[in-house]
Amino acid sequence: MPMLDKSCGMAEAIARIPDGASVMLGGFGVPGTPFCLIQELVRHGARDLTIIKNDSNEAGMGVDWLLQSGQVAKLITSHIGLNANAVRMMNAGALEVEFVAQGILAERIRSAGAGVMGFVTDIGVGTELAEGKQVVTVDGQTGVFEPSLRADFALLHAARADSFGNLGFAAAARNFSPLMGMAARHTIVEAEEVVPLGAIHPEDVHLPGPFVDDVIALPELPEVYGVVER
Amino acid sequence: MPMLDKSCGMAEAIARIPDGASVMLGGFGVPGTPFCLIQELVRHGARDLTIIKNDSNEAGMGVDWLLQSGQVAKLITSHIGLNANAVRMMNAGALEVEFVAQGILAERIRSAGAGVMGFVTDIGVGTELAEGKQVVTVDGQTGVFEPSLRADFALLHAARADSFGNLGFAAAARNFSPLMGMAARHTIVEAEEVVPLGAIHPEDVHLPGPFVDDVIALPELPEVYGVVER
Amino acid sequence: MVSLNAKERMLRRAAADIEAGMTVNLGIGLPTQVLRYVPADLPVCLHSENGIAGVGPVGKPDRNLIDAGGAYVSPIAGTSYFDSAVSFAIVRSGRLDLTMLGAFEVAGNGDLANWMIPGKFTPGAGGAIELAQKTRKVAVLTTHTDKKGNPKILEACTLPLTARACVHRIFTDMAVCDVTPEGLVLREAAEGVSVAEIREATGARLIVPDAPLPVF
Amino acid sequence: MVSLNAKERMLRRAAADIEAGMTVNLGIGLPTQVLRYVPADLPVCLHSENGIAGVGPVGKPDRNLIDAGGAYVSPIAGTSYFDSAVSFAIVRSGRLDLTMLGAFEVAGNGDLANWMIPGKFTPGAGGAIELAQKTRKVAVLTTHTDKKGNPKILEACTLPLTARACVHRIFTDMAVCDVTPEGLVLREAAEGVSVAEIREATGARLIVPDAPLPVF
Repeated sequence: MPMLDKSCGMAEAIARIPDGASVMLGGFGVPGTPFCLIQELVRHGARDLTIIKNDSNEAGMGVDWLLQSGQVAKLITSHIGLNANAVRMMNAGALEVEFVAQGILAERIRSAGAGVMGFVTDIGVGTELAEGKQVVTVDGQTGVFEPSLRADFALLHAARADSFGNLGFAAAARNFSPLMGMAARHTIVEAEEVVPLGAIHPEDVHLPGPFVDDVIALPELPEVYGVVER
Repeated sequence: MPMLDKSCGMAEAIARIPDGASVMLGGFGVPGTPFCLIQELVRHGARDLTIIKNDSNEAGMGVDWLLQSGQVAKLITSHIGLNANAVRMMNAGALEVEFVAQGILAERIRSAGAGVMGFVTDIGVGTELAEGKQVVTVDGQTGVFEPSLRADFALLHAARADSFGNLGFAAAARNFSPLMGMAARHTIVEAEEVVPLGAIHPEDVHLPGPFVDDVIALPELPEVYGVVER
Repeated sequence: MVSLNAKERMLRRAAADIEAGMTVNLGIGLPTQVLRYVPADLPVCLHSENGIAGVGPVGKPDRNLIDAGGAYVSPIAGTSYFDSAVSFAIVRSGRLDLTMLGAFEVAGNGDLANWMIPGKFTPGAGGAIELAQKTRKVAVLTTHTDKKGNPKILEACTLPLTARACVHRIFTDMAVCDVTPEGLVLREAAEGVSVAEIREATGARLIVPDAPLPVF
Repeated sequence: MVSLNAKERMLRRAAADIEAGMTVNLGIGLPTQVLRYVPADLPVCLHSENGIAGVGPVGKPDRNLIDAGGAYVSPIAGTSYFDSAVSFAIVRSGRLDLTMLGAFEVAGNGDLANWMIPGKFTPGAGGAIELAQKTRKVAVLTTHTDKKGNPKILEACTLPLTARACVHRIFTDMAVCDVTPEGLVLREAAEGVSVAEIREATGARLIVPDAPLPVF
């Protein structure tokens, strides 16, 4: 029984994203950020997007390209401190930012991927972070309900992929990527290397193929993926 | 900076388990069942245990040894259909069995490992499976609260471990093991092979060392781990 | 008693619903046997609850590689293994296109009972509940009647439900029926079986189209 | 202005609290610098929020291997990588023995404010909230006063809290203080700093034991 071939062209894959879509972007800092897919999304031009990403990269790279092109209506993130442009836009009212504690963001995304409605946690209880959240009391303990965070699309960067969409991530580039791949209705992956089916050992797959829809081989890595010189 | 050496003798590790403890056992059928640790637990003799395991193995092996020795007060599981002894004990009132749908069992265990209070799902809503569960309504949708399932101990079987407790599981022997290793207050691992630190590639670790407390090298695999002839 | 011929016809007909590119979970028993009638070159990803996507054929036993039913299966090119939480994430998040399950009883409205007979058979539901409730298309594969000749397709289930209104299609040795908003619709009849015989063997109200029925 | 000498003393004193076998998360800034004073042969597992256990020293840059602060780190023998959900599972399930964090303000009851200055600095909290709320032992590492000489240890925080009553110990250039059920207790004084000077620089009620204070 063979496996479906999910190889796809980059423009074709990104063209699926309509105005108003919610889009998850993998990455924590540079590692795992799908720069080429983001660049194509800028070219494609879909507007009014809700972007979900751990951080807003640094000014002039990654998600900042989408901010500068005015395609982002709302950003759901854990922090934007390294991107002065994002801070400026937020303060000017040009960008709605929803801040979520980092681990809660990860867990809300995973929770969507797990197909449950959300989870209950005591994180933030007793501080203003819990304000406005639905309170759930369990055996006398107070928690808040954190709803699952779904998205229409996830754009991921993988170190290696096979044509069925089994993925492997390098080192700390894994971060939010497998969670987002599970949580999105449609998952698009750019891979540094597309290897033959079976070349990734079944025990070493970081995100199984059933969660992945489109696999795009990157011809070469632009400089933005490299080490940041400070 | 070196890593802590968690190597331990089997008797010493299992002796930590007191009467009345809750104990998670990895495994789905034979693969992943920590037969040697279970055997040692029978020798150790702790009683009044709450055992949490996907299934009750088959009669005459694994968790059934604990049932037959009368050490189990309660079994939390998804099904016991392959173990006539477990069914008989349950029907005779000699064993309390709490049935949990398989994926809900897995998710309740993972939820404990994730350090949250529980999750909300629509699984079982509208059937008697939801009876007695706390109802949570989210945006007009009805769900039930599924509490995290913690345990005092997890006993796991790994294909390979390093002395810090980084684990790798073989094929379908992974199943509940990494989840239980995260959910237990104390995690004891029997490994077919204890490899040098660094021999498991950091990207291929299935359960990271911080979740593991004791690592025991199995001298050789008894026959019970082998292929079941039917 | 179902003739070997009728059973094979049912399995072959069910297999025809497995389409290229699907991710599929096949329950223990009859559903697993459907595989024999799926073309060898059809790209399909078989899922098993214990943590496998891309289940290969039953093969040389590997002690670490069973499917959820306990059969020794093999990997294929593109197989992946994962933990049980990820396995049911695939199920609950709607990644399974199709599941085929057995049934004790199935109702005309799609209610399914396949895990418990109070006082007789209470082994626990395993993964059936989530498969039934969350798979995009749930097909039941069953003999049309039980061993005593009583209908297994009922107006309402009498046994505890696995999930409500979850079944989309029923394959039996006599017929193919669909659960629709209008009710249970007879779609196809097995070769040599009349509509009257199907009605007789069915415990639920059955809508029979005016047009001639395809035969399988 | 804190003298280099006082800062080094503070870092060295904080490092002495890192014990063999601990899993530790060190915040960006001062806390990370504590590492320089940890004995090279002490078995410690450094955790980083972005998915690393066993963070090795800053080394030859690998584009895929940064810590949560963006520094290019290296693997060591026994390092593991995982996704962000597992990373915070380590945090929330109580596997971190110790975290050292910076502070804008810390209160005598252990309340911590270290992520937001309304109207001035609102970049989002990152992982600080969960680290502060769930680590078994939370230590704050901070200068005793701000650049204008105002106390950072207060009776009550004025800024939005990261977490309530989460801090166990405070290391500063002047003192080591513990949050106890009885209140904030002065444990140690930096060399050459008097109790009167510490009281003067502290905005919270401070319990000073009768016995002579150890000096660090």
